[in-house]
Amino acid sequence: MGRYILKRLIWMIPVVLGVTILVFSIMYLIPGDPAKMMLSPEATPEEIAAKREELGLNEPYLVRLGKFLGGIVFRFDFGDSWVYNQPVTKELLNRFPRTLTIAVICIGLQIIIGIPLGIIAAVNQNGLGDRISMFIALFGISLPNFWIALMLILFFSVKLGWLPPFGIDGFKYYILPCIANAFPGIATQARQTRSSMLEVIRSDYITTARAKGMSELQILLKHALPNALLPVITIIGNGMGMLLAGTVVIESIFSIPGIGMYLVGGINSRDYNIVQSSVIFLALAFTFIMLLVDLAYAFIDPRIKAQFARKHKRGHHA
Amino acid sequence: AKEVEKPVEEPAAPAATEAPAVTEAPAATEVPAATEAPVEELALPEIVSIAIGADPADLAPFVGMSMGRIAVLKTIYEYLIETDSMGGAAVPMIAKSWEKTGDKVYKITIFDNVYDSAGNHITAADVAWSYNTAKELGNLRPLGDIVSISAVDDVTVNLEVKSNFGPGGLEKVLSECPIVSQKAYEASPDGFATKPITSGPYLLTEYVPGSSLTFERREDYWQTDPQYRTLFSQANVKKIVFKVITEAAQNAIALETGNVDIAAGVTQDDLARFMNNPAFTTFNFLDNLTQNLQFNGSEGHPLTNKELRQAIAYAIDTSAMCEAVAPGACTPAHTIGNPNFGGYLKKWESEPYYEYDLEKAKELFAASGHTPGELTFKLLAQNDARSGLMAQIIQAQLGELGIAVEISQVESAVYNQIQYDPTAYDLLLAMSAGGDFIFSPWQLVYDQNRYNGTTSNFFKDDELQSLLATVSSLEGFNEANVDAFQQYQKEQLYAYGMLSFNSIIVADSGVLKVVRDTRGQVIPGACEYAADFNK
Amino acid sequence: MTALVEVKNLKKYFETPRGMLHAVDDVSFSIERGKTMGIVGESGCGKSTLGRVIIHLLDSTDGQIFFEGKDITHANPRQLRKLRENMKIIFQDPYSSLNPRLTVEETIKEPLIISKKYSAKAANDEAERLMNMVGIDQRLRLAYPHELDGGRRQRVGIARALALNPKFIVCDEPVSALDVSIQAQVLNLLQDLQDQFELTYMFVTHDLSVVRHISDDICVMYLGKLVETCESKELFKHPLHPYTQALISAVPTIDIHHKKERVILEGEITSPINPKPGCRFKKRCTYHTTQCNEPQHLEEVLPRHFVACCRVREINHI
Amino acid sequence: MHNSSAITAITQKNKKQSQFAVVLRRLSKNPSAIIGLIVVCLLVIMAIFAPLIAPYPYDKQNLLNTRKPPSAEHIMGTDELGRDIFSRIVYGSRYSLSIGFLAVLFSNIIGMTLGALAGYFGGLVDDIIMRLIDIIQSIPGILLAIAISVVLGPGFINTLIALGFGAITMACRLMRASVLGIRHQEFLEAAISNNASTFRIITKHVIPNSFAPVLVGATMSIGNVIMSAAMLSFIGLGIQPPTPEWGAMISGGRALIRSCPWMVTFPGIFIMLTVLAFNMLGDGLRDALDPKLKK
Amino acid sequence: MSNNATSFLEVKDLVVEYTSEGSVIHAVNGVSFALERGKTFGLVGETGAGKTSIAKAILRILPDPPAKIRNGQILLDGIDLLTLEEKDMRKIRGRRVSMIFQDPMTALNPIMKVGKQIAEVIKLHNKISNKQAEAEAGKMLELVGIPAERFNEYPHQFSGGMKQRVIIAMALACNPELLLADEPTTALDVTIQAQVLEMINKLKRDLNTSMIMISHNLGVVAEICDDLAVIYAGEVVELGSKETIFDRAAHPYTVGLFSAVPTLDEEKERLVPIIGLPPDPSNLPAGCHFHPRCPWADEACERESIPLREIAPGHFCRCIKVSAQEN
Ligand SMILES: Nc1ncnc2c1ncn2[C@@H]1O[C@H](COP(=O)(O)OP(=O)(O)OP(=O)(O)O)[C@@H](O)[C@H]1O
Ligand SMILES: Nc1ncnc2c1ncn2[C@@H]1O[C@H](COP(=O)(O)OP(=O)(O)OP(=O)(O)O)[C@@H](O)[C@H]1O
Ligand SMILES: [Mg+2]
Ligand SMILES: [Mg+2]
Repeated sequence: MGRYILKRLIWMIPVVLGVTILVFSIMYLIPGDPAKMMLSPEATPEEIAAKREELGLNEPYLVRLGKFLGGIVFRFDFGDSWVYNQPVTKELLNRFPRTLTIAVICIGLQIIIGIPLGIIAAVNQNGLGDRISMFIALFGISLPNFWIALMLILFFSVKLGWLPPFGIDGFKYYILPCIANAFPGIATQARQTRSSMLEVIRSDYITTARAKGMSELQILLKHALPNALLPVITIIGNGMGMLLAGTVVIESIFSIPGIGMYLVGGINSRDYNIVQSSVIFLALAFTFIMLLVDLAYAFIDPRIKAQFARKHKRGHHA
Repeated sequence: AKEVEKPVEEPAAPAATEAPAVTEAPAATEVPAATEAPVEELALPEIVSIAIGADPADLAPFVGMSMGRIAVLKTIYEYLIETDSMGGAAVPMIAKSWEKTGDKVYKITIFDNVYDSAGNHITAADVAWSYNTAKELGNLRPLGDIVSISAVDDVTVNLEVKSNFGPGGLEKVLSECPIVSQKAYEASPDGFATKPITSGPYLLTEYVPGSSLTFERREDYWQTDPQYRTLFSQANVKKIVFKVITEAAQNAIALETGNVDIAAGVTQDDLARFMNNPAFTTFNFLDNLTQNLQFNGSEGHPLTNKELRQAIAYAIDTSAMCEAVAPGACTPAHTIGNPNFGGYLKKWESEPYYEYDLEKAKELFAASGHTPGELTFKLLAQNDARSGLMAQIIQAQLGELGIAVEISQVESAVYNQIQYDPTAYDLLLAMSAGGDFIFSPWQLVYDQNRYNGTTSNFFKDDELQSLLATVSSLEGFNEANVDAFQQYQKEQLYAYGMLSFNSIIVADSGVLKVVRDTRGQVIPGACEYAADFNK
Repeated sequence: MTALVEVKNLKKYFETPRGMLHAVDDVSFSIERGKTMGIVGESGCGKSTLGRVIIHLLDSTDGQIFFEGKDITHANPRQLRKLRENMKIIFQDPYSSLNPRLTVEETIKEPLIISKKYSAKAANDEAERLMNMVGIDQRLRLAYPHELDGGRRQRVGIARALALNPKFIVCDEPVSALDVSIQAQVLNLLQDLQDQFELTYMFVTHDLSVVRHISDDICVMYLGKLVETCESKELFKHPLHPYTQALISAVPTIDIHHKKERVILEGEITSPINPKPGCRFKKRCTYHTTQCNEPQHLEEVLPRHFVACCRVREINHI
Repeated sequence: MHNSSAITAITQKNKKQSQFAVVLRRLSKNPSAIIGLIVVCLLVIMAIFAPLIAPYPYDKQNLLNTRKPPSAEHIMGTDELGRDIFSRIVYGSRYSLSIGFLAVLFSNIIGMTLGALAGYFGGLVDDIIMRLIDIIQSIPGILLAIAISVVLGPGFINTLIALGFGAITMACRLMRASVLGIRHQEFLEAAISNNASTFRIITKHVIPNSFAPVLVGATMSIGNVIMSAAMLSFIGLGIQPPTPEWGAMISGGRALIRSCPWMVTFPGIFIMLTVLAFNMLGDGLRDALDPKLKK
Repeated sequence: MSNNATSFLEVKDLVVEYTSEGSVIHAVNGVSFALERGKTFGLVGETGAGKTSIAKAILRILPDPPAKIRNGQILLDGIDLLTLEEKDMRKIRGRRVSMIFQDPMTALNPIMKVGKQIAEVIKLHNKISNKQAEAEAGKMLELVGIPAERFNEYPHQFSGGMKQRVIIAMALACNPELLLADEPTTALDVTIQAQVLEMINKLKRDLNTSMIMISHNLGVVAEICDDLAVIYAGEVVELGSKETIFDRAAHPYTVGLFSAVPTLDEEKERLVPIIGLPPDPSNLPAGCHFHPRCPWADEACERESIPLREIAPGHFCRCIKVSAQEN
């Protein structure tokens, strides 16, 4: 198992490197001059040129890429933000926990709401429970998240005054953004759970369990659910990407200084280091979560675990 | 519902031409309504929260301007002087007085009791150092005009500049650079980026990047002389919290939920509700932004034809546009620049300025030698909602003339880049701001010295340039010259001023008066609060 | 008369995470024109792999394959094209062996079209002839596989294999998935076709009754190895290898009056991955001694009766 | 062979029709899929006949009649420029649907090809393609969209590409999984043994049989893309005005969500309807195409 | 059918239908048979004949929907299982009646330890601790010839034959009175099949369990059963003791079956297949369901449904062409 994890971690290198080069090239190609963005509109061409020189923007593509990669690899230094005039890494570490918190809470919501919805639907296939749960689920993916966010704010903050409408200053502040952001995830989760549950319910070992004399509830909890969870876990991993992307919008609506806002701000001001490093950070987080998902998968499914173990053994032979 | 119509900043008459050669600290600028020092500490309101539209990001003193920094800098830093209204006279801050001592040479005397919050004595040496550092970093544009600046003694600084200043030029230089203690700055691990130490009346106690800034009133503020306590040295509230709100619709919500007390970014549509709500007061200010339409004047371009430009201007209904894009917070412009700029002439408003007249537009269009359907123009605009609306109105109205318009809305980084590319647009929807005097937005568009010998929109007109040189010089800045320039630019119409906007600030009704700096940003310490505010 | 198909020391190893899987290991035999060679053995012993290697669906690892006396082991693509017109395969699973998106006619016509030997019209006529030959109604020309029952599907598979008049057909358990009543129909069809066109079959199955019924000669495989081969009648009369004996005795018989002696195999099945040299059956063999750890070779124990067992003579008192 | 009357009668029928008919028959038994299908059809009809349905031109401004709530003349009210929202929505269906449809088409063609190659060839090809997909997936979709629309500039086609790009990964993964599922089916071997070329095998045997899940995924992606278009407009990118794309309408009006709720609500409802309909259809298709239900 | 009043299990007029895409599939059409204690009853028939449906109906584990038991009685020691409360039925499942499933590959929960799966049923029906249940389960594993050390392994670590043994162990764990074995060896290789059959036989003898053995393999039935019924299209077409049917098969379908299979014992130059195909269960032919494939059929066979007749003592046949004297 350890070897497998190691191998997966090593596989992350080409992916993250690819992401780095890709995002670097995107920023290189994007029109918009960071020097101009930094200086006031009255700046003269000479001043702009001087700034470009200072920022190292006049060097050729490969030299810049090389320096950037070198910085990351040798010093774990993503460079300084031009707007914030500070090491990007520091700010990222500041902001990342907020984004991550939102993402994690969203995933939590997704699990504790989406999965039961899916189960209800599957158990009452084609019944009322199914219809209602699936309608809720479909609803969730049919509304833009910013719209949901604004509606939630109007209702819970303005009308009822229960929750703060923006900012980040304690647990209460996470509730609305997380709900707004979790909606599509909940929906996807519910649907996925339903279909994988339906598949499992039809399988032979469920009949076996029934033939043992177990009650439907026991069967559901002990046999059906654990098996149905497998494909559901994959969704959680994939949904992470969507969640992280969704936070860009959510953070801006709720004025949450997370990585999404940082990234969008970075794009707007052409602060290359911010953009590059945020994306790399997100990519790292994403690949890492995917790894965790795979491990969780293995944890639940002995068949997969066995595969890992085998690979492990083979490693010893070799 | 209280509504305070407040074109406060009276346009300074171009009489200001007797520009301050020597400016003793004006005994009484009309400003400080709160000249009497706060009698009792306890009477002050505890806390006021203000919404700002963007994160200042970097609080360091010598960094370039950004949306977020504008909003808070005046609360953080102190400068040599401040201009407390557009085109108005400068008031002393750290500098007690300033005078011209020779050709291109000035002498500035500062107060001898300036201390920052860490107790550092700020001397002339710190002033010179601040200026030199900022100049070297190159982020603060006007400092480029300085040849040298040096301390003479503890309280005197010598300033030498490249050329003699026009109206407001010196003030611009003196009010541009935050003055900080060299010692404190050098001791700071991050160059004041997150924990600035300044001499201002408020002390930054907490900064959550991207979210909020908290300031607390200093008990030991150095400027104890009420006479010198300018707008910017006021401290009418114990604690100020700036909250970053990026989504416009959230401003109203923040006010209604009591999360902020003052917000400037409330959308037009939320405004109506606040006007009808006794719990809030709305303050209506003239802004310093003018929306104008610039024509591409590069050689051989159809828009080098004056009739065509005029035809376009006549075809655009600016009053209707006002109603559509910002009802109640906008007026049709009569030049490029707002009525609150120094030197603006009231009479222009009664002169014709291409008021909507489709017939005339069609005549001129025909005279320009073009036929309907023949022209397709690309209209470049930024990608904010308001620009989008204006662009669409222009598109529709030019459609009436038979000119097809393709709208290209791009994000600001791209806009800033391609704005100076003659192939990027035919029509440019531009926003001009500029300094305190009416000629500064003009300079931004027309000054051919800035843009490789053409106006920013590629026209070449020596007469225009000489008129501009005259009006922006110290000697030439008078009513007659200002008017002459206006008439000339109006006739040539290289750029068409369309709308000037008001900015509307909504505040809790406990905020009695909102005070803003010349860039239109609220100065919370100087605002006036009801006795029971926030109690 | 020379053999139509001959294999010599044929090997096929698969690389798996756990090591080399010896699916077919050193197998030699030959099939004469117009005859049927039955291949029996339990699941996973390499029967299908053997068939696939012979018709070049899989590359062999080692050894030689002759067709009509020519060594075709390393046929180049041009030869392969020709070869594949002469060697066909009929699959076990009538469900997965037909492309569900192609009609009966399209499936049967595919080899004709690919060969470019038929005009569109001629291909239609030929398809009609093939359908008649295998007994599929013309009205089913445009039917899709899912509309057919297993027997008919298998007939479509047979018709496809008969296109272009092949000489040799590998029948990979063509009747295992069919019901007894249908099974007999298909077996009869295969026999009729053989008589009519002098086809040569390699008939892979694990059903001993079927193989006895249809084959002229039989190979018994165990874990990739050929353990016994001889004429069909001979094999059932005198099974010599202990495995063959167990196999034959294990078949439940419908003769309720004569209980026969059962050889129940015990012991675990050797893994086909990196197997040790020596007899692969020894762990389950009641007769095994240390001799069995030596590699076993096919020997002609009785005339034209080959067995790979070092103790075969002792056991059978020959 | 003997014709038993017990055998399901299979009558002569037109080629290709039957499978389609089977799917359609299954669909028709699924009320929510039918509703989805009907709504999609209605939307398409609305898009095609927009000029006949819309009471006003979509860009007809009336600056004297802005921000009017729904009334008899303007059943969904007017926007900031006095344009009829209903007409804009009707015309907008053209852009929103075609953005959704074309972006998904674009992404699915690329994604399917990549997925089919990866699944069919496996090994190094698979590794390279999948790492590429990993890379694309690791970059937040919105950044990709922003980057692409900034690099290419705004505009219909570019927005389309920007939105489609993110959907490639899903199509690719679905296709690959699906191909892996049939990779070892015997009919592929049969094709090889019939001398079919790799190209023929992939186009004639692999893709048609692994297409179903991708198709289902695609119907759902259409909804996602329309939603992402809205998100892109939220950031100020995307389609240029005065094109009445729904996403742009909803995000343009969001500042007026309280004073002029109709400006946001109606396009919102239409986006919701569309996404809902495509998802319902997709769900139904998934069931109808489910091979397990096949006899 | 037996008139024996002392029958342990009696299935009477069982009718099971499935609804699929609007059409009704007549899977089981009035099946009746009886089984004595300690005996093994065989159900033989082709795919889709309705064998599994009968077994699942007895345990009442048919998937509903689509399956519905339309009619009939299933008397276990005189108690009609079909009228029991679900709660009471649960006490019978796994305890008094248990089932071995057709496909060992899928009948075990892939992510649960095999030992646990056996212990589960023991725990369910006995008031004992987990520990005891697990010890019991270990014993059961040993009983079916799997070392108890493998308790903690997962199904994927077992071969097909071993999985089938686990299922058997599970079915026998609570000493059921009735074992429903649904093609327990079909998925297995012959050598393994022999092992499993041997074991079932032995266990049955030792525990004196009654059993219903479902198979389409006549050989398997011959090995194990005492009595058997041949099922065609959801109906019993022939019923009797093993000897009766193997020696004196009467029904044309049964006769056809025997001549269609190749055997190891006799040389057949050519098989005699039953012509045609099994009927579509949603659209059964009128009259005798077998008539379209029957070599003896005439109009009379198409007209009305044919009753099951006793053509010889204990030998029942559903064919009008078969006269009692013939046998
Ligand atoms: N492509 C492959 N990769 C790895 N191993 C394979 C592959 N194909 C077959 N094998 C292995 O080779 C061995 C022989 O397989 P093969 O399919 O030839 O057996 P078989 O005798 O046909 O079995 P069955 O009766 O189940 O069809 C098995 O252990 C199988 O797992
Ligand atoms: N879940 C179901 N839905 C619809 N029809 C079904 C279902 N299960 C079984 N059937 C139908 O009921 C009939 C009887 O099925 P059953 O499984 O009882 O047959 P069987 O004799 O056990 O066949 P096999 O030998 O294949 O196991 C068949 O026609 C089958 O198609
Ligand atoms: Mg095989
Ligand atoms: Mg069955």
